Amino acid sequence: MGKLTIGCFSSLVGSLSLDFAVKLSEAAVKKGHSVDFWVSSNATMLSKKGQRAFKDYSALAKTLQELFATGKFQATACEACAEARGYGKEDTMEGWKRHSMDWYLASTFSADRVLLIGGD
Amino acid sequence: MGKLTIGCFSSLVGSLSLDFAVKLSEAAVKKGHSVDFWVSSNATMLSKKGQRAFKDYSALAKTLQELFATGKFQATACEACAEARGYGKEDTMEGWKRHSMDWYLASTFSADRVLLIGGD
Amino acid sequence: MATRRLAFVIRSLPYKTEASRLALTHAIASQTVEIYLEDGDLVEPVVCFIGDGVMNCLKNQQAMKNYGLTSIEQHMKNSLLLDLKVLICKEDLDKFGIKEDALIMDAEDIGGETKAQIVPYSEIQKEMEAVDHLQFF
Amino acid sequence: MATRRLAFVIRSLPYKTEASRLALTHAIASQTVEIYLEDGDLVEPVVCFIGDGVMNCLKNQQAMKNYGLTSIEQHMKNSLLLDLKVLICKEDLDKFGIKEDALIMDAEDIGGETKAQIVPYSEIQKEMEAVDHLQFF
Amino acid sequence: MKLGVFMSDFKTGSDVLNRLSAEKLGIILVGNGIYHATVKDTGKASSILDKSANFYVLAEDLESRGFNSSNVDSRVKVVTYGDVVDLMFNDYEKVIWI
Amino acid sequence: MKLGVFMSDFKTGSDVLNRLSAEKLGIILVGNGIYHATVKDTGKASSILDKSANFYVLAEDLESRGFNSSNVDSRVKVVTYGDVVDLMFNDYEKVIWI
Repeated sequence: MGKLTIGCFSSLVGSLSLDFAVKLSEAAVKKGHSVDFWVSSNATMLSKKGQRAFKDYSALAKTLQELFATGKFQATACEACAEARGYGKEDTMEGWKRHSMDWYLASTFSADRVLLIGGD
Repeated sequence: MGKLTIGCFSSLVGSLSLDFAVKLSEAAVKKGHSVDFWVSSNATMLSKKGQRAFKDYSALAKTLQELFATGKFQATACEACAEARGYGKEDTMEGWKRHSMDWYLASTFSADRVLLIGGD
Repeated sequence: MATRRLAFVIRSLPYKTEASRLALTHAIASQTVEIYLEDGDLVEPVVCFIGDGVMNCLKNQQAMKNYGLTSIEQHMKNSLLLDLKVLICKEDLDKFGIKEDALIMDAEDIGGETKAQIVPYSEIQKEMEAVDHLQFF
Repeated sequence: MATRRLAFVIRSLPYKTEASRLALTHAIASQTVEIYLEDGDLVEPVVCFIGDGVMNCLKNQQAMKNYGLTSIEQHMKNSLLLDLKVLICKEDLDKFGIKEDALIMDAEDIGGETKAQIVPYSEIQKEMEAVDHLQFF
Repeated sequence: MKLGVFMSDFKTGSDVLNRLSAEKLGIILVGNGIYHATVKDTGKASSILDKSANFYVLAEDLESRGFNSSNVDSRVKVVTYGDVVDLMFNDYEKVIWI
Repeated sequence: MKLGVFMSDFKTGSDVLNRLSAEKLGIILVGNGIYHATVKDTGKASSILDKSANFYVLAEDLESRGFNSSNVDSRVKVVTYGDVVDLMFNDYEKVIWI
């Protein structure tokens, strides 16, 4: 079984790229792989606590919680990117870590595959 | 002097379109026009309180405060779009209103010019 | 008593960005605009699909099944249910080889009476000239 | 003790999206990666500009003056100051008629010693084959 | 109609622009649209400049990307945000962003 | 190298794709990339399908946009998220997103 590191820089709603990244993570974990998930830039929105689920928007919080529960998935948001958007530590969804960008680079060191989803 | 209604659906950082919209508002107000400013979708990020100013990101809070102070500028964020992103009323920057989309439509009724900046 | 006409011209593909979804939800919001206006004043939208935007009008969009997301199809039907004027560019359909039976042309299944119209681009150009304000999504 | 090599291939225009900025800031973050790794282990980035991406390398970007925003130019210089390998595609420069003197080729003004290199696309292709992981921005 | 078009991208939108017709047409190059005014691809200027229209380019967006007025095609006039406001209110009745 | 490319757009990225060379190349159409598998523009299928590569299209993204496997070009295989994971780990050493 391998390790997949996903970097995602896309925005929460409006682009389905984040949905893709989360669904891909789900499929990889289901097959026994482990996944490191990094969000930067507008994708840090994914780590925001308290997103209200509307049917017009993709609501990914539940899937993320299920992924965290497997123990094979870790997710980290870029700290500066979050602060620039007014998300403090207290705004972060349970399970998420916040680090600087070197966390992502370090994660790629031991990754078997790296997928960078770059931009909207 | 006229009234300009701007609708902005772009994201905060990463696209400079929001910077464009705010600078255009500033220039219009400076010439004596009034501006209604509507943000929807990812652009609702602009109304978030507590954005930390980094030099790597456009920081528009100060300009917005100056615009509000002129009395010729009003800004409203799409309420559902904000809630979907986890921004409650208490997360809203001073001066901003939150309404549903009909506020924008109503604003266009009396506008001399409407500029919709649509998407990233 | 006045009516302002607003065009929502959709040229974007669905789902990659929120553009087409927002165009339709904002157009629909015209139905509740009177709470902000004087009695009898109205904002009347017309929705036009051109270029790649015609892909928004395809039937059988399974966004809810696959992503838990309301499809653009549903928003189209809501627009027709509320009697919005919806125009789809004929030349662009022809270019992509899309036939009328592949398109969301009505909202009969939810009780709508208004139909979408397939029109030449020149008709859409005329609408763009006739409206008070133009918006491209 | 091992080194993993990562390519950051930039094909996007600057400013419209954050893509090129993020590529450079993430590449630079390789310099502090050891806090997460075993002694002697390294992540080594190479930054390649291709296609429209070469526009990121133009001198005299006034983003700070006009938008209060660090320019991509500054990030390029920081990358060179930290001795990152930076490759710019020759064919794409030729296509756009951009000469070397219009480009950010060094960071001498801030004490850098490493220079950017203008290379044929075939060299960039070789880097893409040599690295452990590839990323396109 | 008198139509002002904000052109904000380099790679997309030309198809829309080509079909638009207006009695008076103004094209204001902003954001990454400024490359239409400054870049020659294999020696050829952007084909959108061949359209019958008045062309403008926003100075701030030009400068941010490393260009200045000496790089701008002679068919295009360099303008500021203030000028853009005047164009919108005085010269064009409708404005769109593509 | 064995390279897997996620193609996520319809209008951009072909220039990048055309230049890529790989001993083994897989192109996985996702998001709005699915139109390359389904749409003929004035009767002609997308030119990216002429590239020498293995082509895949993600079923979920196909269906969300109103298509199904009967609309897909015969050169393209319909796959699920699970299949994509296997392709990434078993068939390709490096993967990129454009």
